[in-house]
Amino acid sequence: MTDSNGTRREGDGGRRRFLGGLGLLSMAWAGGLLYPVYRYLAPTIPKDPFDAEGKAPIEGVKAEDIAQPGQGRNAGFAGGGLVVFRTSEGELRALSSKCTHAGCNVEFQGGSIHCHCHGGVYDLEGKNVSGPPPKPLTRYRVAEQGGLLYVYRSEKA
Amino acid sequence: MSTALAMAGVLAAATASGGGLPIPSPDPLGYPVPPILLQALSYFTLTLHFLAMNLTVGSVFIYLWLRIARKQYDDRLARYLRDLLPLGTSYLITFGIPPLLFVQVLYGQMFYSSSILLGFHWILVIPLVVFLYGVFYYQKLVKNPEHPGVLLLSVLAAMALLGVGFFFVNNITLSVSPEKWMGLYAKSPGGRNLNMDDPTLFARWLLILAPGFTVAGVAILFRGVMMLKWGLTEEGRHNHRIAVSVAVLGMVLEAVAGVWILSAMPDDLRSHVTSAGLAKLLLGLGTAMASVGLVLVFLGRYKASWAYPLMASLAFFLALAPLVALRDVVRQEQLRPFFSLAEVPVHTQWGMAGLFAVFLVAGLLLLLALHMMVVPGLIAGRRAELRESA
Amino acid sequence: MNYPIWDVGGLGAGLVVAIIAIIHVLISHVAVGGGAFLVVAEIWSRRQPDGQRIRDWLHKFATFFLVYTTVVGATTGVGIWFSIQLASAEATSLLIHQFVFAWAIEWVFFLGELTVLYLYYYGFKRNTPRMQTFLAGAYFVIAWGSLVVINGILTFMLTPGAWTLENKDIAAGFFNPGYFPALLIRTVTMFLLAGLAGFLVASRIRDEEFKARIIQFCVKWVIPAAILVPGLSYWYFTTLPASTVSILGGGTVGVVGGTLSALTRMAILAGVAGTLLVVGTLVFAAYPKTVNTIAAISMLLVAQLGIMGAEFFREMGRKPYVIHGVLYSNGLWVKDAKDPAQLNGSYLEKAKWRGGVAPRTLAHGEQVFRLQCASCHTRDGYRSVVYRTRDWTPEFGSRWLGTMQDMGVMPPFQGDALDKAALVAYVLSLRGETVDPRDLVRDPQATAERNGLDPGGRGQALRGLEVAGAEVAQ
Amino acid sequence: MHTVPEEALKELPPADKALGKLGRALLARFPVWPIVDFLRNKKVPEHRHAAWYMMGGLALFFFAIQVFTGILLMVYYRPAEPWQSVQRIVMEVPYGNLMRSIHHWSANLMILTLFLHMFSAYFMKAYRAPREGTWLVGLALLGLCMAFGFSGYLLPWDDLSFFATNVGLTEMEKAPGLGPWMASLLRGGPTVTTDTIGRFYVLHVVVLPLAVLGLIGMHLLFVQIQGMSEPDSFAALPARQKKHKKFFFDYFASELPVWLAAFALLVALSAVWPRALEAEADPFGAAPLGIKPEWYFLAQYQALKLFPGKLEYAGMALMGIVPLLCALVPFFDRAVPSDRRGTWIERAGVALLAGFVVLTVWGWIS
Repeated sequence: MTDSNGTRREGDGGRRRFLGGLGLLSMAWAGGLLYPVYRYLAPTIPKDPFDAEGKAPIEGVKAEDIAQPGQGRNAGFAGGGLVVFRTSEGELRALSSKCTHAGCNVEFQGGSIHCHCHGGVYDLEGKNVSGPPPKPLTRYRVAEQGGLLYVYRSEKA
Repeated sequence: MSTALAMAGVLAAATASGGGLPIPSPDPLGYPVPPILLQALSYFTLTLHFLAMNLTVGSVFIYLWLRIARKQYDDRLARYLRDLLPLGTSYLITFGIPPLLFVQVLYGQMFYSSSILLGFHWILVIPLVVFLYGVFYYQKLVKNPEHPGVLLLSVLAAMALLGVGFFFVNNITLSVSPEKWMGLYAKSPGGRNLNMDDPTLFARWLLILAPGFTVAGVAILFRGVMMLKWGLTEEGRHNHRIAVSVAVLGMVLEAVAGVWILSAMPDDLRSHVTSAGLAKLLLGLGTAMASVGLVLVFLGRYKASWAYPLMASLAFFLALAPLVALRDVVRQEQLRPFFSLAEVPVHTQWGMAGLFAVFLVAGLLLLLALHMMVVPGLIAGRRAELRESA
Repeated sequence: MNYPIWDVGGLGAGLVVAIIAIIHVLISHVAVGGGAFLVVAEIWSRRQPDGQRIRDWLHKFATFFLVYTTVVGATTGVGIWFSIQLASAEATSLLIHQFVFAWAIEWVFFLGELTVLYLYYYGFKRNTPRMQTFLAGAYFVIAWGSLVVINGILTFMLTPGAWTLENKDIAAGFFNPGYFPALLIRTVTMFLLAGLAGFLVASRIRDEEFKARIIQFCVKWVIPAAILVPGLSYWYFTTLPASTVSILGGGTVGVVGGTLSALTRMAILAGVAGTLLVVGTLVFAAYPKTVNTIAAISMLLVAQLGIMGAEFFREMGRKPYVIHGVLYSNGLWVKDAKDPAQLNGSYLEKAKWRGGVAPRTLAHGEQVFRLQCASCHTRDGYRSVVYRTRDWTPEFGSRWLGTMQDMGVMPPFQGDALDKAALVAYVLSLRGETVDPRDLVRDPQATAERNGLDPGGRGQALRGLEVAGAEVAQ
Repeated sequence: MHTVPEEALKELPPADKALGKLGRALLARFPVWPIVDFLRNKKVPEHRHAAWYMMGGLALFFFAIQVFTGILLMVYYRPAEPWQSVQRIVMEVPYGNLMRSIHHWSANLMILTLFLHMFSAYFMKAYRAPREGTWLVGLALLGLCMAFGFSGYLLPWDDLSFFATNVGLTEMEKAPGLGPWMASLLRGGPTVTTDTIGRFYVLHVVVLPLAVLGLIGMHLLFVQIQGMSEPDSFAALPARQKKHKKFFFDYFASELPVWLAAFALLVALSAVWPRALEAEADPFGAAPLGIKPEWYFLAQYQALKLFPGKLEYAGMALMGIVPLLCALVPFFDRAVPSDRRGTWIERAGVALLAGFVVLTVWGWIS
């Protein structure tokens, strides 16, 4: 490049353009190479936990654990955490245990549901009644079959 | 251990069971045209293959002899032969393809079986040909072809050429001896076999190689004529002397091989060759034309006329062609107990055959036209070069 | 079962074919593409002010080209033919009998190609410029013509299309579904390789300015082709039979597949080779003076790896056939395999090349191995049987042989229970296990109970029995 | 702020362009112009054997690939469940098999190029003063890379790797003196167990990488300081006949295609022959057939087999002496011109190379 020859400098312009093309191409190439790397690192989409009827088993709690009204447990299924409890009327309910404010797991405390992180409180319908939570907890339909508990895909109770 | 066991078992049975020879059945597709056509094509191209092969074999030996003897003009004749070698090799390969194609159509089941039994040596043909072909170009392009190392390579290439011929003779003789197959397969399923116990093997090897000197002699005759026409009388006469000697040498060796092969043949086969009308005719025709060719070479010496070498070439072509056909007649006789061409059904592909004929004629015409346009200029150029150096 | 199987130790006949073919494919493509290169270079050289210099270089290129294409290219072409008749006589015979005149026409092209090349080369300094350009053009057209012909036979093996053994429809077999995409791929590849060969010859030029000009000329031959080949390969892929696609798309091809299907592997290799060629050629374009022989050979190596990969996977897709849907790789006709009586009868009795092996011996097993397996598998080398059966128990082996065709990559086993047993005993003996073929044909459950062993136990039930070398008294 | 040197300003793009501005700003903050200038003037001698200079760069290229794919494999590899996690990489993770195969093949190619690099340096006598340090560091790097191979081989915890490691450690144990102690330290117990994996894992992903990176830094630094070694015949040429190539970018541009070819080779090998995962190691099961160390240990393995019984100590001693002699070569070879043929040093090198190749092939086929 330091040569003073005129024709050579002309060639240098061409060379720059070529280098530019080369740079672009190398980037495209690197992108192509990185695709397998991206796929390797990208999390695989988890399998749909619900079966053909749209229900999934709840892990961490059995029907006998919450046989009495007022009993409740933190549990979960493959799709996320739940708080499962029996109301004082004896109705079985399941709510998402993920607080809508900051994502902490909530706790069933007999008459209401509390989040310890920032003091959010929900009622047993899942409605946010006090504290910072902006939205109610998602409610799931829940069923008991042979001593085991199942949660349904349908989010309406 | 297991292999040894297997061999023992196979060998014992192969020698014991005489009846069921492992001869594959002919291809279910049958012949694409009546076999006589395939045979004719095969004879024609095989004759050309033999001529190119003979030219190469003869040239390489005469080249080596000239290089080592080194007399006046020999250097330039040696260069002429050296330049012929790559060309000869490429045409010997090229004209080798169609006969090999047609023999596979006609006698595939025999030919493939023997090829597999000789597999190792058969595939060895390829690296050998690459080697000798490469050496022929190398010694042409290298700066100092007289360097002992280069000469050694040339000698090795000549040996390789003989080796290739030897493997071909092995394969052809084995393909008509199915009774040996199972034993050889048991001995070496990888194909490290040779058909060494065939009584005619070496005679046939000599028979196909010996005309090499004669064909190369005709090529030298051509050069002599050129020299005479260009006024290099001394060199032309010198070339012609060599041409006559090697041509005679080739024919003498050929005669020896012919007698040898007849005496080595099994009796029934010999009586077939010497008594059956067709075989006798072919043998007589071949011998007669070869004699005519030799006479033409002799008469053409010291004469500045293209007619003699051209007519001699034609005569040797006509001498070789009947012998090639005779070779096939003998093969059919040998195969008679196992197989005959008439058994195979013919599913004709006339369209394809016609297409081939069209392409062949058009191709040959094109090549002829191109030759007529290019070659005279080349010869004139060569003449100018020689004039300068002389 | 018609022909003996060429039993090549640890290499296998298939690999012998592959080694010769790999060399041939590269050089034969250079041979055709080089023709077009000669034409364009002829015309180009006459338009340049220093045409004579370019022509001197072109003469060197032509020498290199002539020697390599004839000595190695043409000879290995014949070599492929020699090797396929050893590796698969049955298939070669079928191809020859069906396409003999196509082959003969190809030979006419070949003869023309060779002769015209000689006229071009030997006349380099004497012929008129127009004559030289015409000869180069004629050479290219004729050489490409030989590809047009041989491509029909090559693609026929993988995609015979509407051709059947009964209709013998030569047009359908020749212009089969894979014909045109393959023809285009090969044609484009030729231009690419001609440019790469140009790099190699140019890298020897001493004068740097001149070298740079030649390199820039060759660059234009490589880049378009390198970009086109992957797309054309996809088109070719769409013409493949469904069973081939499922073999290539499945993960089980070869010993290990995992999540990496043959198709993905092929795509990655093709993509990488194509891209690297473009990148390398751009480097050459940017720094033409630095191109040395090693760099030029490196680019040829990249191309060669790409071609090798493509051919490797194409061959893989042909499993278990040598001619798709017609003939299995070990010489078994599909029509014969459809007849259960034929398929399941005693193999040893009907095999032509059985020799005289005694039934129920290891020799029996070895002969079955040789005639049915050895065309693809070696004992303990390339595609090793010992490795593939490393987890076999005798019972599993016999069972597996009965169902192996369901995998899609293996032909059905020919023979009865006795043949299976002999083969399993032989295969297990290769890794030093002694199994008596007699015991395999008996009920394994009964044998196991008698010996007080677990019938599913790994390799236990048959331990301690002597190998029968001689015929077993019954 | 620092001022940008005059000659740098001349070389930079004009100040009104973005790149020129950036360059000036950076040089003002980081006064590295002497280094840039030094690298700009880096030269590679051009002579018949110049192609061998590429080997070091090629090995570095493979090493970079090793680091990259190694990090990727660590994402899913778990030393507590070695075989299961590798199986997951092979069978479930997208392109996991490809990454693993590339890691495997690149390791092999790296060691191969290192051997070529070492032998080319040996035959070009590049180890001579003042480059003894570069030679010694290079030898250490080769040793560390072989240790990389050995430690990495165990990690998948399949049949082959388990028994190969077992054999290797048993051989090490037989070495007199430190042998038993080192073997048990590496093994973490009397037998190879998953505890051994913990040790090998840490070696493979922390200790060895740090050591290798440090040594590579030294090695490269030495090369930059001392320049490329020149054969004596080249050094003796009059200055006008000495041809050099500028490293940036003339030499680099001619080396790049070689790297591209190396990468293509790597991908082709990985695509055509992906690395197999054998059955999970069964410490109580019989060793599988054909247990052999990786090819770069085969020569040593085969050599040890030549010394049966009590002679084994002699074999061990030989294993120790050969590397030692290699390390000492710069200190006793100094007399003749470096590219004279037929010196005993060269013959010894040829003998070593031939011995290595013969033993490796012998080990391979036996």
